[in-house]
Amino acid sequence: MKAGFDISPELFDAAAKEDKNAEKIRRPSIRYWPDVWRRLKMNKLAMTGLLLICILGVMSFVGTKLNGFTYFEQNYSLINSHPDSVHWFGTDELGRDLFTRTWFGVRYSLFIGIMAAFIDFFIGVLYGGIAGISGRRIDSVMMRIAEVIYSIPYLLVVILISVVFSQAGQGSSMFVLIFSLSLTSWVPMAILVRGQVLQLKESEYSLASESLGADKGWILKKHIIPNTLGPILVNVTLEIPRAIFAEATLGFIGLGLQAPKSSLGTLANSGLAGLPVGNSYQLFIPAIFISLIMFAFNVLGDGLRDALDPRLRK
Amino acid sequence: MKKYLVLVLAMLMVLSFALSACVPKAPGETPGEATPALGAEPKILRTNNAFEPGSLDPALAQGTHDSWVLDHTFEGLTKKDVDGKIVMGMAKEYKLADDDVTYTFILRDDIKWSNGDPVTAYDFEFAWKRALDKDLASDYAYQLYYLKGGEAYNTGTGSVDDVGVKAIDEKTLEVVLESPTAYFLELTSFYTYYPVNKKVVEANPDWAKNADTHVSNGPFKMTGWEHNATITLAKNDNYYNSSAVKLDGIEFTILNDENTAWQKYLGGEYDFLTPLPQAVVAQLKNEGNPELVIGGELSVYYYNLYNKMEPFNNAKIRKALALTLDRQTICDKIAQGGQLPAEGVVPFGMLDENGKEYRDGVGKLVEYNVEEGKRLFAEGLAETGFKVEDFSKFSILYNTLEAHKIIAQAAQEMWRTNLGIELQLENVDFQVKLDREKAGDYQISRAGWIGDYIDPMTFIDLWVSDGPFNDAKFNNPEYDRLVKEAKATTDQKVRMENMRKAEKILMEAMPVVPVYFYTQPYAQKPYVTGVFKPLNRYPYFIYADMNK
Amino acid sequence: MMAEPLISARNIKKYFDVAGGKLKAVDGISFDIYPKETFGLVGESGCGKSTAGRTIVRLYEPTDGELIFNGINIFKLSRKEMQEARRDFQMIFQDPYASLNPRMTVEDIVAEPLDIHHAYKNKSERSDRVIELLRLVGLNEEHAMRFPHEFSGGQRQRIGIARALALKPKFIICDEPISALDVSIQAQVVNLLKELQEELGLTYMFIAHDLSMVRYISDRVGVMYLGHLMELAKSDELYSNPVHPYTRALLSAIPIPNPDIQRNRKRIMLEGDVPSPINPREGCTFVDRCQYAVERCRQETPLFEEKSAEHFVACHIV
Amino acid sequence: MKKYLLKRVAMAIVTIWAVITITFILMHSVPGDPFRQESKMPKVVYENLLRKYGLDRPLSEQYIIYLGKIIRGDFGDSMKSRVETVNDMIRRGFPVSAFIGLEALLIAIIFGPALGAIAALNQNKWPDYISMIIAIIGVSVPSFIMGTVFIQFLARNISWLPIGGWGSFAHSILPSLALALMPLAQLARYMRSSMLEVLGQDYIKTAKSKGISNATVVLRHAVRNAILPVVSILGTVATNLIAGSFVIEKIFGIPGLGMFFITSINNRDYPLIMGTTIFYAIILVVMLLIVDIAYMLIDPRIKLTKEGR
Amino acid sequence: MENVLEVKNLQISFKTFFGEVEAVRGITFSVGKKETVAIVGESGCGKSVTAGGIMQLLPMPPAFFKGGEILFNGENLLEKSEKQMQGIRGNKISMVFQDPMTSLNPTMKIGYQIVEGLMKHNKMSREAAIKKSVEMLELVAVPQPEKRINQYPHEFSGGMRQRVMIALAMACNPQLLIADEPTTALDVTVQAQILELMKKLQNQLGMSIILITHDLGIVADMSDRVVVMYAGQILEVGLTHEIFASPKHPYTRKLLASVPRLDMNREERLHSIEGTPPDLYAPPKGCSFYDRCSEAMKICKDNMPGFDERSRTHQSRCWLNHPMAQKRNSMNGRGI
Repeated sequence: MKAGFDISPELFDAAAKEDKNAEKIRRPSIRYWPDVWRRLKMNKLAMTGLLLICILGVMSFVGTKLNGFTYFEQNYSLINSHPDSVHWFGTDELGRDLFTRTWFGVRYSLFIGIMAAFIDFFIGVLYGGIAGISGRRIDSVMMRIAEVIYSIPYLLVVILISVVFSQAGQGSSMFVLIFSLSLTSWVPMAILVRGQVLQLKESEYSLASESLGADKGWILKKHIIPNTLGPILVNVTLEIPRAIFAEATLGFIGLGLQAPKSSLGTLANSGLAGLPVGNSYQLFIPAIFISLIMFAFNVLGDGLRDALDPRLRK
Repeated sequence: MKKYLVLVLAMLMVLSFALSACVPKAPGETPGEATPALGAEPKILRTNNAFEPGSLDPALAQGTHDSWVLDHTFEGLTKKDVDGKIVMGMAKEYKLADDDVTYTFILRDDIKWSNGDPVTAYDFEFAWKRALDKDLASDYAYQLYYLKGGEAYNTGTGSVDDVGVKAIDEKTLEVVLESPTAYFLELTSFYTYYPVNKKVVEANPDWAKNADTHVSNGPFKMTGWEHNATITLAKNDNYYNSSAVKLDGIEFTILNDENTAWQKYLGGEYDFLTPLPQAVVAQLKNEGNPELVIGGELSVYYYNLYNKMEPFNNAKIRKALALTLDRQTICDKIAQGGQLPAEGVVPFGMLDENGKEYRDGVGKLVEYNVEEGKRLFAEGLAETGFKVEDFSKFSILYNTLEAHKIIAQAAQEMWRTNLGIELQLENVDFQVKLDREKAGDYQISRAGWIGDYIDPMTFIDLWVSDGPFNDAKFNNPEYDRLVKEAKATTDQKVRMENMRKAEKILMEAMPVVPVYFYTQPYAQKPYVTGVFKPLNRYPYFIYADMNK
Repeated sequence: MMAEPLISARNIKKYFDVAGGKLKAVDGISFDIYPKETFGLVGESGCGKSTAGRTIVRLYEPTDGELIFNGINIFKLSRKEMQEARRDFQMIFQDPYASLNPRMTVEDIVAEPLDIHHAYKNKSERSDRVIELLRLVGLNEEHAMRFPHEFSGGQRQRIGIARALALKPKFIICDEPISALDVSIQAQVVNLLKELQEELGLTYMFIAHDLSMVRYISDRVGVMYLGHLMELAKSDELYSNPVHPYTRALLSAIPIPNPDIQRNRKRIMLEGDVPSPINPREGCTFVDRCQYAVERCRQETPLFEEKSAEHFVACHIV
Repeated sequence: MKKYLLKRVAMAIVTIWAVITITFILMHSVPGDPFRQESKMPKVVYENLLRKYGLDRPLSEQYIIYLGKIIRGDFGDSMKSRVETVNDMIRRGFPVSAFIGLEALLIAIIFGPALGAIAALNQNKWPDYISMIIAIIGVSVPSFIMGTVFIQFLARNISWLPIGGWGSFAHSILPSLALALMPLAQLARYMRSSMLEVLGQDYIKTAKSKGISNATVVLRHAVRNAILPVVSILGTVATNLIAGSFVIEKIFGIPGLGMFFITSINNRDYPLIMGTTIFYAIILVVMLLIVDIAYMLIDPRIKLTKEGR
Repeated sequence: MENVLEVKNLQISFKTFFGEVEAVRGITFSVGKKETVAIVGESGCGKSVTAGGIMQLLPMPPAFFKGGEILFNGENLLEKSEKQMQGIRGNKISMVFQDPMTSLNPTMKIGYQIVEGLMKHNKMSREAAIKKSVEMLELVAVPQPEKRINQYPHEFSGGMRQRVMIALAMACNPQLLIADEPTTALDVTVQAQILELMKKLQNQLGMSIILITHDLGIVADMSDRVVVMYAGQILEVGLTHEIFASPKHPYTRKLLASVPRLDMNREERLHSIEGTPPDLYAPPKGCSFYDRCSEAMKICKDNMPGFDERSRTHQSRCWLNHPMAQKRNSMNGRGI
């Protein structure tokens, strides 16, 4: 046996026990959420989305004050004027500043989207959680009900509800909009949560906890909920653009937010009138913003999903 | 596995081809293109009727989308000429007895149904009585309430035999009215008064549902009806005056998106188009584009104020609102459809006893005067004890439509800048708005009125204290008296004078805030000629021509 | 071993409702476990051994039978009482990857039983206890704040053991605790379990499919096949003198890590696979794979009887 | 299989009944009725109309009468059209909607998974990026904007593409394209992740170890398995198509069911609202049923004797 | 003996976020004709990566070959194009995977999965290939093969699936079969059946086998020679009886000692190996077994031992082989 160096006999003394460290973990310790964040950061598209959401969010408050106009002041001598240095996005058919109105639109659309997603989250988690943790019979009844609700074409419900509520003097108010948008859309969330709960309920760590004497509440709190958060988060992120889209569609068919407030959908709807006479900016500016928001949330949601995907984790 | 996939795909393909084979036939392919070999190209006027007609049976027709087709396929006892004047149609002459309520119409000799049957007085009698039958439940049966016993029959309290219409013989029709009606001749040109072919209708109650069973007596006959897609009319050779009809046919598509329709007009798929998108009207008007025609319309756009509640029970407040609304700007800058600022509640286009414009005889009863408005408003506030801030709990109610929304926003903003009040906006569904107006559950609401017949009375009698559409709840005994008097006579001088007085009283109290008078702008290609627009009707193509 | 049994299982059954009918995962098994002994339960996958383990700790509600622990029928306890009783009953799971909540630190995992039973007075007592437990299984403080995924399989299994020990239980069910581990690690865990048993006076039920390991660790061994116990005897007795044809086949199938012995052994080859436990027929469940099967085996289910001293067998032909 | 199917069909019927009831209640709690108009219609005429359509009866009676009709497959008379019954309208409108819908679905089914598969096979290379950009645009740009853009820029500049309306195959191209984009994108994204998952499976390694070419591995082994979960979301995709069709039909002026629905709501045409809603619900339920059955047929692992999923 | 396969100084690494993971760190071994070579080691030691490397089925990236060569019949597989490799895979070298439940395409009939390779490599017609696959299924003792080829994998039990996998691998009569833990997922009774089958087939068809396993019992049963891998390296190579009778490396010795034998006294303690294998993202500089080795010396920590080449068949990589170590150990009264 050769050795490419001078070997001193002492080297063949038994190694000291302290010198060995078989139990040492060499890799740095990484907590779950920081790890998700790290993976998310590597996803350029998702980060673009996140950045975009931040910018849009901030601008929806700052942007409305930037060029000194209000969303309601009308200037009849400057009707339908194209974007210029005063009105950066031009004006609408009442001579109102579209830059300001667009940012208000972004604000309301974001608000509606986030609120609707939040309600979906709330109802979905509650309903799905109860169904999942309850016995088979309750679960199956609850799921059948959810299925029925989901079988009603959702746009139909939204339209019907907004009409029903218009009697109460609530026509197209923010509340009705959000309410009708969440009326059926919580179902997928509930199904997701239920599935997760059922699966996690049978997971070995939940069983382990049960075998330690834990009750259902404990298992739910300590094991099931923390481990369901990931998929729920993804779902919420993807629910926001869905709600914004739905609101925009409603606005587009004339069931949007109460004037003179405007969401991006109602802006686009109004902008439609400008299309045949060359004021296409009135449609395309809100359209671009709708698309941007949808884009941002979608890529963020996708990115989150990838970041949370256990298959991609190592 | 592969088999299944292939199967599924194949099924989809087959289905799609099967479907593509049975795509409802193309309205886009004009008949002109379809039959090019016949030497001279047939003159087919292509236009758009925004909604599918609810019925093409004159008794059951409801709105403009029904009547536009009916006006071309049917003709009443009288009809309108190019100037909008009433001339004889199916009747060649009439006599009014001294009692002012008995008319005797003599029909023309050369009139035939499109299936060749002669048009008889019996057809008229049958048609009118049928429309009054309560089991038919015609929406417009009340148009025949002018006939003696008409209302009683329709409500089920009277007999059909007591209805004041009777065919004396094939060519003689005797009509007895409930009371003297100055504009009755005008009414007989209305579609509820159109005749139907008794034989055909009795044989087949569903006769009006399809083109092949549809029988009419007008200048055109229906040759095709693809539901929700197209209605095609062809020249009716049995029409007595068919030589004056130059078009070979009319094709109505049914497409309710204004913008898309306009694109199709631009793309040459239509020869004529109405209504036009608002912005388009403005643009064409600014360009001075000769394709744009602004037709007259018998209609007023106004805001109801709920007179029964504070502070709208105060005339000064109401007047202040009316005075501070800049109608000129709304018409020129915002509505932009060629509308005219309202000068009262009766629109332009109707003639008074002297054959002059009625409107000119009354004058401009409502103006834009911010100073005066502010003054009145301050006084009104003082009288009612209301504060400016209190107005922010009131809202302007309008039915969901882009055009109403814009105007409402403008009104809101004008009142805000001129009076400092912050009104809310509230849009609801049309049906809901009507319900709430009836229930008095509103403060300010958008409303509009289209005249049923060409006489100022159709507007004036809206605000009699027990009027069914007096949603403002205006109540003025003097006004009621003037209207009642005017309605009881055929003496034009008395009638007109009373109506002028009434309108002045109305505009002094200002229970409603008139905004503008509608017009009906339309676009026609340069080669289209001879289209004319009666005041309360869609444009007529009866004498139109196309010279491409 | 004439001591009173710590555990007496009598005719335990656990059926599941499945689409095709009843899945009789455990179909009436009875055995005793004496204090401080290790009772091994072996069988191939799907034989019901894990279900038996989980039914015993009532993670699955039993279909039938009784389980006497310290004179109490565990199966009759209410939910609340059961939660208390679980202090004495612990379980170590097969898959050290799945049985540790990935979102919890090792400290929280090990302290979970303490948290549930409020078994400490203050924070420092809690962390002292955790460190003590970690040391017990050969880990140390520095591991406490880490997350399960950072550990190797053997380390995770030791965390699982530390958790099971937290409440100082009397009885631990080890549900295939080593089958997911590498050979070198298996020995680690097995040695640890043995040491802890001696030190803490624990009683084990050791479920495994690895016969050589079961023999090594267990005092007595039961062999399960398709929901039934086939043979039960002292470990050495069972391995030196297997009676049931299935046990014999099972033993002969184990490859022995010695080429000289392995290549010269005469082996009993079983035909086919374990049949489905859904709606099993009457008769011996092993009959289709048994080379000694006679007509009687198809007709009636053999009784589980003590054929010789402390040697129970369920077979007609012995 | 029979038992399972029966159970599913029973469930579907219950669902549809629930939809009928919910819609009925919703509908009749909406203020306003179909005959109130801004015209001088006297009370008498109004009452004549109510009587004709049975609206003068108590609500519970109307409900029972309606249910009875539905069982006989009769959706009743439209209150607005004296020309066609609701059945007629659905019979006429549905093929149009279905045509557009199927064409869109076909476009989405053909191109969506293909795009997703291409992306997955070239993970993190340019075809992946391009496919995913298309997919992201698809989910980001609402169909109503797409439709408007199509009319504005494609139809006006391409002479053989009609601008709107209905009639020939050419009329259906733009609307179905606008409608297809969203589901196409959904399918593409779904297919991509499904494909990536499948490509990591053991049997793909097995297939490769047989030495067959990459193309064969992808087409015969990967795509087949990857498409299965994609099939399972077709129901949802179809639902989105239905929702999308409302807007698209409005923009393009297509006389489909979606347009009926919107006009019927505005007109308070109860029978038509109920009819279209129920019909949509039936389609939806049937679609989900078909997708389920198709899934079971395609996936040999799922036996119909077993309760699915 | 002529070698079918010679692996020389093969190095395979993976790129990960944490850095390069050196999964295989320079291994050299050969497989002779009709020989069965067992590669033994714990999970993560690089044995499966080696197999994947030979087949060139590793996902690249993140995997990449850092060096070495794989000579199959004298030709370096690392220089072959993908097309050429496709001609070799399934034809000359076949592979059986660990988990028969996931290794067969669930949506494809068994028959087709076998036929596929035959049609490609032997240019067989479909009919002929089907006939051949029925024969293959008969050979691996799948009952009713004519019926079974039209079934899907889920209709087979685990053992039957592994038989199908073997039939599939053997279809083109390969020279080398790589069996990657072929019985790990199976029950002992079924495992015995499969091992018997493999032996039988080897006798009949005469292919070489690389058997990857962690079960020393299987090694003892099946192999002619044994390669012991640890942390991406080979620690010991030898004929099977040499390895079992006189293991030279402490790791091999410990490994053997940690397995309970049926003839073992229950009171006897198992020899466990403390700790866990090193993380290959930062492999130790010296002997990779150092941390867990009870006989470790100071030199082991930072210095990589070389192979002791005193025996042609039996070699190990350990400082204990160094004459100086032996001298010192005997001085200190420690025997080996």
